Amino acid sequence: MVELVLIPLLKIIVVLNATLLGVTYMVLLERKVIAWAQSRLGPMRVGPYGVLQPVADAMKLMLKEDITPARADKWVFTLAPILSMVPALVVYAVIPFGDEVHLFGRRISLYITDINVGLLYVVSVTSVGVYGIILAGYSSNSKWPLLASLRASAQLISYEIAITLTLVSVVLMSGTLSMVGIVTSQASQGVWYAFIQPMAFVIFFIGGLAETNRAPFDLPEAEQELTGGFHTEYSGMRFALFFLAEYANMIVVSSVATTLFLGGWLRPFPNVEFLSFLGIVPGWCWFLLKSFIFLYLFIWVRATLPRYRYDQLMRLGWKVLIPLAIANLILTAIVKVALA
Amino acid sequence: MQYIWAIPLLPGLGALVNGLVGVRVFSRRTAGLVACTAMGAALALSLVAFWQLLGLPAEMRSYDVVVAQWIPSIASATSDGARAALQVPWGFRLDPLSAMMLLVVTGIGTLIHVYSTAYMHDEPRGGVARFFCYLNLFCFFMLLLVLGSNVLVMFVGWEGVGLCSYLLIGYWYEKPSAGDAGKKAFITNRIGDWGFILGIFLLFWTFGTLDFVSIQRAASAMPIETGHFGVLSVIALLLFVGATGKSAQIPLFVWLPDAMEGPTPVSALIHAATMVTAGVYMLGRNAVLFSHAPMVLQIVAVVGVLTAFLAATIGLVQNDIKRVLAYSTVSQLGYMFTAVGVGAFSAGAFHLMTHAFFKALLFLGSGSVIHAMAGEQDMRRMGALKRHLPVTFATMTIGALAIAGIPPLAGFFSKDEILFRAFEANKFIWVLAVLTAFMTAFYMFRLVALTFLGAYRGPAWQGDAHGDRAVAGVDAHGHGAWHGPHESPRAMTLPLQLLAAGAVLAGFVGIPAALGGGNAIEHFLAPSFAVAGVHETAGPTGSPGVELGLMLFSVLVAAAGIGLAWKLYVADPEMSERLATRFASAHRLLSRKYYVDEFYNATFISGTMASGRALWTFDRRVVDGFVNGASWVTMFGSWLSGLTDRAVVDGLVNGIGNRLQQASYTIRRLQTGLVQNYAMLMLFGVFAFVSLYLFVR
Amino acid sequence: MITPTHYLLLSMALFTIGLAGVMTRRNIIIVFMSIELMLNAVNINLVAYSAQVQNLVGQVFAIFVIAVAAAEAAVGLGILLAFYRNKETVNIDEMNLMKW
Amino acid sequence: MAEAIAFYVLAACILGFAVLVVTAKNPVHSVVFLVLDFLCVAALYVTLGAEFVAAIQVLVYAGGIVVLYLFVVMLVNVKRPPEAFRAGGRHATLGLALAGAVLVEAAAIAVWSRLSPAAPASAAQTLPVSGNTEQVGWLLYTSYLVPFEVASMLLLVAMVGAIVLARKES
Repeated sequence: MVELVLIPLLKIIVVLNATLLGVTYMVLLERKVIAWAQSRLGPMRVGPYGVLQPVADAMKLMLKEDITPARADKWVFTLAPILSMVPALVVYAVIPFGDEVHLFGRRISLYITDINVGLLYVVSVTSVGVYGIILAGYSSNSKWPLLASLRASAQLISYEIAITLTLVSVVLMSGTLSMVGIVTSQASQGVWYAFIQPMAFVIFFIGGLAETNRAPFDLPEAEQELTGGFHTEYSGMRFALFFLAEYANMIVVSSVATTLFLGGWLRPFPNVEFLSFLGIVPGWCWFLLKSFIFLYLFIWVRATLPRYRYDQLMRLGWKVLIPLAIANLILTAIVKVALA
Repeated sequence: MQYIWAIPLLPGLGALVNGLVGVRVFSRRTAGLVACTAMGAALALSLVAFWQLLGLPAEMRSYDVVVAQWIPSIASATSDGARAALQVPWGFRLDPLSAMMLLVVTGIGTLIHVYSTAYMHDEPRGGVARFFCYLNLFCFFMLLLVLGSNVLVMFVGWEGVGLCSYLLIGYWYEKPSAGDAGKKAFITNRIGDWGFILGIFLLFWTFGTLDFVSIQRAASAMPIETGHFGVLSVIALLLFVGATGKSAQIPLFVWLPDAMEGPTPVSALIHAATMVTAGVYMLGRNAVLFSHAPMVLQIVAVVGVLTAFLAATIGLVQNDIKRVLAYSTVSQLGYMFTAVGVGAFSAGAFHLMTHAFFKALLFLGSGSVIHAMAGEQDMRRMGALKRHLPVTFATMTIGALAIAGIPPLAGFFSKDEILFRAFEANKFIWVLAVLTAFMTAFYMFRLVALTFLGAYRGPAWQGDAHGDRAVAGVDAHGHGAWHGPHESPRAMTLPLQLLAAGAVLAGFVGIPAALGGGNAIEHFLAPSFAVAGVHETAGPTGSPGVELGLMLFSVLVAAAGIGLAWKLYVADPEMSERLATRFASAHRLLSRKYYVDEFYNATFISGTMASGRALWTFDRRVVDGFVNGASWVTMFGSWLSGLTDRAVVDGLVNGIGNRLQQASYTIRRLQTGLVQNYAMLMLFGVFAFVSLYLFVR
Repeated sequence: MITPTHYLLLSMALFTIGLAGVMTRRNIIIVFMSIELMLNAVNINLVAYSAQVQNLVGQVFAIFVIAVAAAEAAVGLGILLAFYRNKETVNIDEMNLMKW
Repeated sequence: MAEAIAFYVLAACILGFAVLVVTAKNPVHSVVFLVLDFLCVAALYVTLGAEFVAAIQVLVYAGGIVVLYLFVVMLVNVKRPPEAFRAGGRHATLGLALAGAVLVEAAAIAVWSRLSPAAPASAAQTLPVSGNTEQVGWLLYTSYLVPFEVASMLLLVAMVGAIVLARKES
C-alpha cells in the first residue's frame, strides 16, 4: 500500500510543488539576468533584491479579473490553458532527478516512474502541448492570437521533427527508451552523449528553444507585432497558466537535455577515477546544477539574440536542422554498426 | 488428199476476212477478189483431191481426215442398254458421193462467185463485202455438210447453210418482202431440222455412233423392215422430214419460191445448185437406212413425184421469170426424190449433178436478163431480147433443152435414168413423172419464148424509171437512166458459157448401157451406196428395148411440150390468153399455187398464231396470275410482317428501351454523386451480410 | 473480468459512432474525423486481440494502420484544401461531381 | 478489478468523446474531442500493455494528424456555415438507422457466439528481445520489414501528393 500509492503520491506532490516553485523563481531569475544583461537592476522592491517578487506576481495574477472576450469560444478558451499546462507537468513523471536515496530506512528512487517508453512518452506529451496554443489563439476570436497560434503550431511541429530525430540518435547510442536506462547507459559507457553526439546536442538545444517559444524563436508571442501572441486575450489565472506552462516546458527541456546529453545525475567524467571525490555530492544536486546551467543558457540566449523572421525560422527548421539531424542519425547508425 | 479439211476452211477464211475487215475497208473489187480466190483455191484443192481419189481402186475410194476431237467421248446409254461413248470428231470423208458434191459445190460456187462480182457491182461497198462474206460462209458450211464424216458435222453444215440462206435471202433487208421471205425460209427449215435432229438422236440411240460408215455397217446388219415400221423406218422418216425441209418438198416447199427475193446468184447457188440438193445428198448418205426401210422409200417416192408434178403445174402459169425457175427447181428436186424413192440413189445423185449445172445456168441466165432489163422480172414485159443478149439467149436455150431432156444434153441422161427406174418400180409414179417432164419442157420453152422471142413488150428506154427495183439498188448499174437491154459484162457471160458447156457435157459421164455407154457415174458412185449392198444392179433389169422405148417416148413428150409452147407463145400469143380465160378457175388455182400459202396461213400460221395467242393469254391470265398472285401474297405477307415488325418487334424493342429509360430515370437518382450515399449502399450490403450471418448462419 | 468481447463491443460501438458520423455529417472535415474514429476502433480490436493471444503482430498491424491513417489524412486534407480553394465550401452535399 | 474499472472508465470516455466528435456543431470542438478521444484510446492501449502503440498513437494521431485537422479547420474558416446547403436524397437518418442495426446485430453475434479465442491459440511467440517496444521493433524489422518499407513509401508518396495538392497554382 505504502509502496504502491503513498510514496508515488508523495513524489508527485513534491515534484509538482518543486516545479511550480522553480518556475516562479525562474521568472525572477530571468528578469534579473536580463536586467543585468541590460545593465539594469531588475525587480528590487518586493523583499530584499526582490526575492519575493514571484509571490507578488502570483497574488496579482490570482486576484486579477478573469476576462473572457465577447464571442469567444468559451470553454475552449478555458480549456486551452489547461491543455498547455497539463502536458508540461505530466512530462515530469518520467524525468529521473537522481539515483536511489536512503530515506527513513527506505530505498526511494528519485523519479516518479520509469517506463520503458519514457522518451517516447516525453515526445508525445510535449507534442500534445501544442494544442493549448492553437486553441487559445483560435478560441479568443481575435486576429493576433490566431496568427500567433498558427505560427506557434507550425513552429512546434517543424522543430519537433528535428528534436525527435536527435532523440532517435541518442536512443541508438543508449539502446533503450527509458530515461533511467539512458542515464545508466551513459554511466556504463562512461561518457556523456553530449560528447559523442555533439551535433544532436546542438540541434536539440536549438529545437528546445523553438519548442518553448523562447527567443530567438519567440514569434508566437512577439510583443512588437502580435502584442503578446496567442495569449493576448488572456488575463488572470488563465494567463498565469500559460506562463507557468511555458516555463515548465523550459525546465522540461533542460531536464531532458540534462538526462540525455549531460548524464543526468552523474558527476562530471564519471569514468575518471581521481575525480571520484566529486561523488560526495549527491546526484540530484548534479542534476539540478546541469539543469540550471541550461536554463541560464536559455535566458542568456534570449538576452543576446534578436528574433528570427518567420520564413527564416521555417527555413532553419526544415532546411538546416532536419537534414543535419537525419545525417547525424545515419552517421550514428553507421558508426554503431561498424563498432558492433 | 489429206488436205481436204482445207477445202471448207478456205471459204471460211474468206468469209472471216470479208466479214471482219472487208465490210469496213474493202472495195467491191477487193471483196470479190478475196471471195473468188478463196473459192478458186478450194476448187483447185478439190480437183486435186478428186484426181487422187480417181487414182485409187474403186473399193478403197474412201479417205478420212480427222482434224480435231470435237466432243470427247461422253459415256451415254443406247437402246440396247450398252453404254456407248458419244464421241464426235471434226472428221471429213472424201468418197465418190462427197467428191461429186464437192466438185459441184466448188465448181459452180466459183463460177457464181465470179458472176456475182459483176452482178453485184452496183451494190453499196459494204453491202458487197457483206454479200461475199455470206456467200463464202455458205460455201464453208456447204462443204462442211458435204465432207462431214459423221452426222453431227453434217448437221453443223446443214444448219449453217440454213443460216446463210436466211441471211442471203434477206440480203436486201430493207425490203420487207425479203425479210419475210428469209424468215419464212428459216422457219420452214426449222420444221425440217426438227425432224433431222430427232433422227440424229434416234441414230445415236440405236447405233451408239454417228459415223456414217459405222452406221451403214450396223444398219446393213439389221433386217430389212419390209413388213413392219421399225426403228430404222422411224429414223429414215425423220431424216426425210429434214430433207423435205431443206429440199423444199411437199409439204415444206413453200419457202423456195419466196426465196427468190434474194439476189439471183444466191438463187442460183443456194436454191438451185447446192443447198436444196443437200436433202438428196443426205438421203444418199444414209442410203442403207432407207434401203432397209422400203415403206419410207415408198413415201419418199410418192412425195417426190407429187412435188414434181404440182410444182410443174404451178410453174406453167407463173410470170415471174425467177419464180418459174424456182418451181422448176422444186419439181426437179421432186424428180431426185422420186429416184431415191425408187432406190435409184445413183440416178438421183446423177440428176442432182446435171440439174446443178443447167439450173444454175438458167438462173444465171435469168439473172443476166434481169440485169439487162434493169431489174424487170415479169416475162410479160420482156420479149425479143434475142438480138440484145445473144450469149444469154444461146446459153439459156441450151439450159432449157437440157432440162427438157433433149438428147444429148445432160438432162436427158439423168432424167431418163430416173424415168426408167420409176417405170420399173411403179407405173403410177412413172406416169406422173412423164407428165411432169412434158410440163417441164412446156414451161421452160414458154419462158424462153416469152423472154427472147416474139415482140418486145418491155418499157421504152430513156423511158419511165423502173421504180420498184430502184429501192433495191439493182437498177441501171450506177449510171443515170436505163438505156435499153444490153448484153451483160464478161464476168457474167463467161460463167454462163462454162455452165452451158457443163450442161451439154455433164450427161456423158452417165450414158446408160442401152446406148452403149458405161454409165461411169453409176459405177463411180456405187461404193458410196454399195456398202449397203443395195439391190441396185448397175445394169437395168428390164430389157434394153424397153429402155430405149422409154427414152424415145420421153423425148417425144419433151418435143411435144416444146412444140405446144411454141404454138401458144410464138405462133399466136392470143391463144394463151384465150386458154387462160377459158380455164379461168384452173388458171387462177395454179397461179395461186393451189392456195398452199393461204392454206398454211389459215391453218398452221394462224393456228400457230392462235395457239401463241392462246398461250399468251394463258400466260398472262394464269401464269402471270400465279406470278402476280404469288408476288401479291408475298407483298401482303411482307406487309404483315412489316406490321408485326413495327407493332410487335419494334414495340417490344422500343418498349424495353422506354422501360429502361424510365427505370434509369428512377435509378439515376441513386447516382447522386454524394459519397455518403455510396457509403450508405455499402453499409446496406454490410447490413445484409451481417443479418445473413446472424439469422441464417 | 474483461474478455476480448468487451473490447470487441467497444470497438464496434466506436466504429458505429464513426459510421454514424460519416453517414450524417455534412462537413467533410468531420467526416474525415469520423473515419479516423473508425480506424481507431479497428486498432482497438487489433491491440486487444494481440494482448489476448500474446502475439504482437496485432500491434504491428495497428502501427501500419496508423501510418496509413496518416497518409490518408494528409492526402485527404490536401484534396479538401484544393477543393475548398475552388469551390469555397466544405459541404459534402455540394461535392457531387462524381455524378459526372 | 482495477483493470475492469480502468476499462469501463476509458470505454465510457472513448465513446462519449466519440459521440461528441460526431455531434459537435463546431468543427474545432470536434477536433478537441477527437484529441481527447485519442488520448483515451492511448490510455486503453497502455492498459493492454501496448505502451509503444500507445505512444505512437499519441505522437502520430494526437500530435500530428489531428493538428493537421485543426489547421485545416482553421484555414477553411468558412464564410457561410458548411451545413447551410442540404442536398436531397441523402437519407442521413436511414444511414444512421442502418449503422445502429449493424451495431446491434454485430453485438448480438459477438455476445452470443463467444468470438473470444479461448486460450492463446499459439503460445506467446518467443522473441529474442523483451519489452513491448523492443518486440514490436523486432517484428517490424524482421518479419514485417517489407510492409514497413512499403508503408514508408506510402507515407512519402502521400506527403508529396499532399504538398502538390495543397500548393497554390502559380
